[in-house]
Amino acid sequence: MLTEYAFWLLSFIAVFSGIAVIVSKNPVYSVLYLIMTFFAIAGHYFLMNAQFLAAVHIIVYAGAIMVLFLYVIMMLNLNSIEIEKRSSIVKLLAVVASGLMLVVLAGAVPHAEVLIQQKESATPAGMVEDLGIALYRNYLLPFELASILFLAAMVGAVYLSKKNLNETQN
Amino acid sequence: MIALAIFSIPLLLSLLLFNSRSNSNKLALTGLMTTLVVAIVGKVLQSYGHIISLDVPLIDTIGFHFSLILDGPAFVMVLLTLIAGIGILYSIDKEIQNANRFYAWSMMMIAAMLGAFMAADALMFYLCYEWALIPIFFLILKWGHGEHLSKITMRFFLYTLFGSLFMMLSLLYVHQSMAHPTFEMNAMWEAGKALTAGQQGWVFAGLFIAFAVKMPVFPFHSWQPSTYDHAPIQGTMLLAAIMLKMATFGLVRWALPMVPAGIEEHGQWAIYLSVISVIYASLMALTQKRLKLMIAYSSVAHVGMISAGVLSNTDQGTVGGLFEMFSHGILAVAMFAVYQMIESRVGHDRMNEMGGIRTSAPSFAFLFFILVMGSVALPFTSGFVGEFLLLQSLSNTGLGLAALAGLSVILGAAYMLRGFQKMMLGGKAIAFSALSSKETMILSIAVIIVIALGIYPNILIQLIQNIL
Amino acid sequence: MEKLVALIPLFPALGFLCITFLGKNMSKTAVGTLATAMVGISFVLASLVFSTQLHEGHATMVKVFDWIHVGTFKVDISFIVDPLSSLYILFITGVGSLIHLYSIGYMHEDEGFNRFMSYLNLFVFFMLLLVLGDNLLLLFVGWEGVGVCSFMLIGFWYKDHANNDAAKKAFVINRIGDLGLLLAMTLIFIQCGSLNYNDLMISGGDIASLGKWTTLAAILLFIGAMGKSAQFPLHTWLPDAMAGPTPVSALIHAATMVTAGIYLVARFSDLFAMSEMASQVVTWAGVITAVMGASIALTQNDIKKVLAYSTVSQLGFMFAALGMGAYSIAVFHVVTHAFFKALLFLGSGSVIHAMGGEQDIRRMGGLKNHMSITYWTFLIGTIAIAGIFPFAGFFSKDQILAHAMENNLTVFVLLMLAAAGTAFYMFRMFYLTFHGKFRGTHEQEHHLHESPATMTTPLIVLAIASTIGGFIGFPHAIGESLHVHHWLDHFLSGTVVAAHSHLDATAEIILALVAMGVAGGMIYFAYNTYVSRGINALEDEEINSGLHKLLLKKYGFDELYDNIIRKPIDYIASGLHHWVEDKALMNIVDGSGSSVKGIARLLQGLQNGQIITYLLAMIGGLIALLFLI
Amino acid sequence: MIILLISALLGVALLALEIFKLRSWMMPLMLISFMAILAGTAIQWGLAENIMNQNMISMDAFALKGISILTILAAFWLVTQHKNIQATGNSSDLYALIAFSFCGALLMTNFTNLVMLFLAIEILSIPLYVLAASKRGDQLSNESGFKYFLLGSVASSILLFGIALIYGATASFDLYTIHHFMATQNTHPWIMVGLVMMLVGFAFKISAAPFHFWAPDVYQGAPTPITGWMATVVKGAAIIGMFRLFAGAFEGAMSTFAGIIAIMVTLTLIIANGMATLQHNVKRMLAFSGISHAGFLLSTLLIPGFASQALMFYILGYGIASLIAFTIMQNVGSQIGEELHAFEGLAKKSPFSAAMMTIALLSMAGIPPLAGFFGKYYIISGLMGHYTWLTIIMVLTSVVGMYYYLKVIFVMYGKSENGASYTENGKLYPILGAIALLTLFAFSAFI
Amino acid sequence: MEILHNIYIQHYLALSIALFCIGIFGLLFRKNAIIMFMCVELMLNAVNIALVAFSKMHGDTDGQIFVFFIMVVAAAEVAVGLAILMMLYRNMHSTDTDSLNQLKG
Repeated sequence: MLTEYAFWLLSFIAVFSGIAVIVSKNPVYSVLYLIMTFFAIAGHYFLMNAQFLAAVHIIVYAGAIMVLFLYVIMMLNLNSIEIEKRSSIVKLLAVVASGLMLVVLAGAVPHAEVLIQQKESATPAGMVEDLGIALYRNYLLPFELASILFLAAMVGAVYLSKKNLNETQN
Repeated sequence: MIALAIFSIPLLLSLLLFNSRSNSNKLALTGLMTTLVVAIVGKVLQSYGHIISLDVPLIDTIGFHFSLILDGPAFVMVLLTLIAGIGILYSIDKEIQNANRFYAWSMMMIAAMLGAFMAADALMFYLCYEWALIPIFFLILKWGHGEHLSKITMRFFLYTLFGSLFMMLSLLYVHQSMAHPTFEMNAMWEAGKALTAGQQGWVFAGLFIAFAVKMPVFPFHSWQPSTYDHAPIQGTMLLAAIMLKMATFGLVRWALPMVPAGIEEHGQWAIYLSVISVIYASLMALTQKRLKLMIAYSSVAHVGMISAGVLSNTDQGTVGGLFEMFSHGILAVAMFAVYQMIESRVGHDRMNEMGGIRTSAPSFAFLFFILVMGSVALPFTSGFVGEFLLLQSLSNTGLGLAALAGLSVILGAAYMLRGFQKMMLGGKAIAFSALSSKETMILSIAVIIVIALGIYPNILIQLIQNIL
Repeated sequence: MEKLVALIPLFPALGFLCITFLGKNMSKTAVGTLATAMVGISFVLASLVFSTQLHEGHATMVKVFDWIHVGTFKVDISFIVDPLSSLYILFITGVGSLIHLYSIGYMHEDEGFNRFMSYLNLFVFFMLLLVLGDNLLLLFVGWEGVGVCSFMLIGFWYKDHANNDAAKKAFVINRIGDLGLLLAMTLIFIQCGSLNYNDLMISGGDIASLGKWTTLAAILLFIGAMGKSAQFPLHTWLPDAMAGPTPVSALIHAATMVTAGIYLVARFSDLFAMSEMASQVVTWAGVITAVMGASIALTQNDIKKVLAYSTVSQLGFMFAALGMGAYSIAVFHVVTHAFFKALLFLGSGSVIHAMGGEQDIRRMGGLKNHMSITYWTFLIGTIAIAGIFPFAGFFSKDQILAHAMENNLTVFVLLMLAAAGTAFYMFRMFYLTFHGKFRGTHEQEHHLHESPATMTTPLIVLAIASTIGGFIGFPHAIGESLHVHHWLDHFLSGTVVAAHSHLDATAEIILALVAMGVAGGMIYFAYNTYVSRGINALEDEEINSGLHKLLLKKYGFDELYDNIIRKPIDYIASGLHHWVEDKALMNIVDGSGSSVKGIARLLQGLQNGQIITYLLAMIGGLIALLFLI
Repeated sequence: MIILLISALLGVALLALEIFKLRSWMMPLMLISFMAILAGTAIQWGLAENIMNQNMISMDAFALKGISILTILAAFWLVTQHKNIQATGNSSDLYALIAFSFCGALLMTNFTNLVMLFLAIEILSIPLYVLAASKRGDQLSNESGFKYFLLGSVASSILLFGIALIYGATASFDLYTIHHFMATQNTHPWIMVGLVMMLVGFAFKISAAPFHFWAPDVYQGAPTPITGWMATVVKGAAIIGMFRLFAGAFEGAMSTFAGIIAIMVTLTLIIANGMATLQHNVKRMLAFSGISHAGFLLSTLLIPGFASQALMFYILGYGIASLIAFTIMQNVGSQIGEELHAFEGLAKKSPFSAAMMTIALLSMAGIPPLAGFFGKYYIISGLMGHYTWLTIIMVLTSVVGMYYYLKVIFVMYGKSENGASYTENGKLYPILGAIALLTLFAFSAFI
Repeated sequence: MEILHNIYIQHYLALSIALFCIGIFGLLFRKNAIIMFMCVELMLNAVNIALVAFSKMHGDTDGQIFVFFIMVVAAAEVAVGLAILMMLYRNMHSTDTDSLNQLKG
């Protein structure tokens, strides 16, 4: 029962702060609301017995990504720059489009109720050792490739950020 | 192998010409004459049982063969291509810029057309049919004249491409209907005949649109007059004398044997269209004030007749069609050569502003008159044999249709003679220097061919009917 | 002997080639002699052939070479020798060589002499092909060939566009007829499977398999004949064709080419005999033409125009005869007509020659004193055409009238009228030309002279022929006692459908007397008007009477055709050119291009560079796809 | 495996070369690597199909074909663009990024697991976001990089959601498992929605309408060598991946999707060809032309039996022609300009460049006997009889396509002349010439 | 943390869909590039939730592994994206996406 309540509460927080991300005028607030959403999502992971994932989630998202966001916002001094000029027709279209999207996707939710925990696996999934085994055995190749990805992103980010030392302008 | 030689001599020569600097005229002419000799020798050898055709499987999965044959119809068209080609290249009367390229493109076009005529593989035919567009495109673009040249070239190119793509669809439709798809000629014929009449009708529609654009047949002809007008004169000759024959030849070689039932049951509209085209083009020719355009429209009228006669699907139609193709090819070269002679001397081709050329150049007038007579299908000229056979064939479809198409006999006489009268006759004698020996030669040979084939057409007819 | 027939057309052809290619280095005399000789040799050969036919009288085919062999379609260059063709070649070469001879004198001064002679030779060649061909297609070759020669000769003096227009008109109108002939050929081939006379009629009789198409085929053939023989309504070219030199008018537009239509119908008499309706059409076309031609001729003042309408009218007689089934009589009239009409034309040529090119009879008069040979020969021709016994015209015309009386009284009356008119206008012209005072200028008067011997010799020969030519076809009444009646009829019976008059001798004689009486009355009337009272024909602007004007304007056919055919065609053509060719088709072609661009411009609005638009499109696309599933 | 290893290490090695100041070794190293990959493919070809590494990748025939085609294109790109890349002064970074993206492209050909697919797409794309923006001082380049990045990550999200749904339905990321599942059960709503979302993700990558809007902007803004890379290798990799996924794993569900794909193909052909007629910027025109080719590529999914040969052939033919065009485009663009009139009189200034461009354009237009024709031929003949109406649309839009290709040819060979001088990159002669010949006669290669 | 009672897969799916749609809404609604990036993150997290829920449903770890990779990619994307944004800001002095419209037509 407790978990049930927790589910509803966390869901509410996630959705609420998700909307708040969008409607906040100040980007810094948006970032903070987004962090709140992430915490709520981490809670969900916890509920679903994915504790390790929840921890990683907090570390990566709240700890790294959002700090990066915040850092950029601060550096660019974006606190109060934005004045919304979206025409109302675009706003309307945004509402209509996302609303339709919601309706259509909701249609995909099966009517038959499927309990989330259908199978009880022998070893409880979500524990560190299970994940470790899967990651380093079955998913070793993607894991290695992820490093390539990171390397690429790193090179790219550095390239874009460094001063033009030897670039011939134009 | 001789078939391959016929195809490849002009092609290799074209590549050579792109890189040569001098004497391109002689080189090209010699090459074409060699090819002509090779073709004739080949045909003679063939009659003694030598195998001169070629069949090399190129892409097995789709049954594409590099396959050339030299049966009667193909040989006649090859003859036309080479003879007309020689005439066309010989008729060049002034310095051309970048002459070697001009000849190279012309030779490449001739090679492509030879390929189309000799092809015994539908894809090969299609490839050559399209490929021939590229050289003429450059010929018009680089050596043409006039203000809207690029617009006109564009219209020409796109229009003909538009048509021929439908041919590809039709050929593919037949091709995919086979259990073991191949483009080989006889297999395509059989596969086409195996379709239902309705399907054949659609296949024919696709083919006919392609051919109708190229020939051209009303209402697909609107690219033609302006293109003929602005192309360099040799380009116009290549177009009128040989290139449009690919379309009429296509009717004979591909449409008729492949989809006879489609034509019979669902293709009569094409005959009607062709007949309309005959009359329409004749009327248009009647309104023209310029010689070149008049010749252009008269060409449309003739081709409409070929199309109508051939589609009536009788022996006379097929043979007459091929005969008329040959005859019209020769006449077209000669008529445009006449245009060139007049234009280069008078400076324009507005018929109303000329007159009395006969007084200054009687022998020119004489030769021109015979050509005019050939063009209006006077008996004992080659034009008559072809048109009569076509008309004979067409009246199998309907005597009324034949009567309508026959109106071109009257209208043709009207506009041709009017043009002749305005330019050649009358009291006003404009200055007109006598023909050079080269010009006389071109016209005389054309006249001799026209009359010889009129008096003894059987030589060509037997060739056409020779199925080897 | 029949094998020689292949040579007959060859000689004129050789003549043509020689003069065309070698004539530059030859003197005029040499050219003239050569041309005449070539036709003369043909005449000799034709006489030989004819004489064999006199004995044997059946058809022989002489094949020269294969011509067009396509599937079942087989046509050869092959000649037929039978009474009809041998008769035709005889008078073609005969009259032809005389006219060649005449031309040497007549055209001597002309710079285009060589050209003229070569064309004449070419014409004879094609004319011989026309009558000798053993199939319709070869006939058609000659048919069109003579048309072209006619075109070249009418427009011989090409520097004057009036001549060229006349030539063009002749050619184009002829082509209308030719189309009929072409279609007839295709129809006959489709139905009967052959174009050879032999298969169709002589030995095969395949013509019968035309079935329900018989009438159509006959009428199509007749349309061909109409064009060539200037029958109503395709007659308008012939008077204009007088623009050519006079020997041309004599040879082509009187004696030979225009009678090709009669040859055609006579050749296909089997076919026409099968179709009552077609025969009616032929008859009535002939009658209308006869009457119309005669009536127009009454008012014409150009000496050659009068003769031209007279020709039209006489051709009408012949077709009327054909329509009534009197095929051999029509051919008879062709022959006699060839003689006297050639004579008249050549005579008029002699007159024109003397007058220095003047052709208006109102400017002539009293010429008989200056040129007696011309006068007398012309008189013989005039009497012959008027139908006075025993000159040639009498016999042939009389038999046509006899047939008409037997068959259809209306036709008879109309033909009688035409015959009366003929007598009047011929003598009107004759008197105005040769009698009375000279009405031309002084210079012309001084210039007057008799023509040279090359011109008068043919006149004399033709005058003799016109006098006795009629004897080959005595009617019953006269010939019975001599056992030579209807000789021609018998001669031709193997070829054309024979049709004897069943009038008895008395009736024939009465008819002949009546006809002669009418003619005589008319001659007197003309004499009275133009000689006794010395009245000259009215100048154009003096004419008040409506009918007279109408006749002078030839019933306005030229204007009518101009308005109902030429102008509408021009109008339609230029309309099509403007609206369809330049506007509609161009707009469709170019418009399809710009409509592609137009559609693209609409789409270009979406490609506005705004990320939001792209995002919306993406999400919208996703939603749409989800809906589609 | 060795193939992937080479490609993955190539980028690292390039970075190392920069450290040791051995820039001049980069291009040879890359070429050698490409050759090695080709050699590896050839060796692998001889072996039987083997699935490696816990069902993550499979070097089957399709994959090997894809790898070799992409490698050929990449090598060709390298030799034609080397000089331009060098001229930027940042060749090490750019080459490293190219190498990473090439690694991603290769992964797109042989994945057998959705995880691999996802990583491949990202490894392919993330360097590209940077590359598109790599002209750092240029606002257009910045804009193009940003647009590509933002829209690209949205597309990735959509793709991921699709993957999640499919995982939900099939309980696996393994393509073989998914294939078995779909063969029996393909109307599950999660699968339906998931497939549509994956389709959208891929449609974005190959720029099929209506998910193509980014392409012209990005192609135009990005430096021309990068545009060439995106238009050929990247697009080829994306469609190969898509084909592998949809024609392989999702085969069972394709019947439901055929209609949608046909509509997308139609829209793509019409929009791309129509828009291209309006362009004055040749680079942008080539971008639209690239979109229209994406329509053809996409339509291979409709061919019964999924003609992978047609696809491969088309990619190769289009890729080579397109690279030739972009090379000439780059030469002209950097010296005179990218607008249409910059090409005026090119035939006189440099007949070779003009001829190469003409051959490339005609091949793209599908004029026989160039390779582009055969590419179109295989597709159309495959569709004929099943999607006849689509072939007619293809034919009609090809005519429109011909129009704008011809426009360039007209300008090059026409009579007007802009005064600008032009020197051609002489070293390209043999390479371009040889490749153009390949384009001409390639048609027997891959059959 | 044990068994989730009365919570069905569609609950989590609904949550995931809701967050996904919120992300889309935000993308369309806002034009500040930073906020749009955040919305993309939101969408990625929506996917994560769905994956974890399915993983739980199926009782295997694949889904969770996938989430790891998504996180990796998200981090990489953010790094690159922000770098592009910084550069853009250096050149244009704005993060307003509407001003990015030089490339069009």
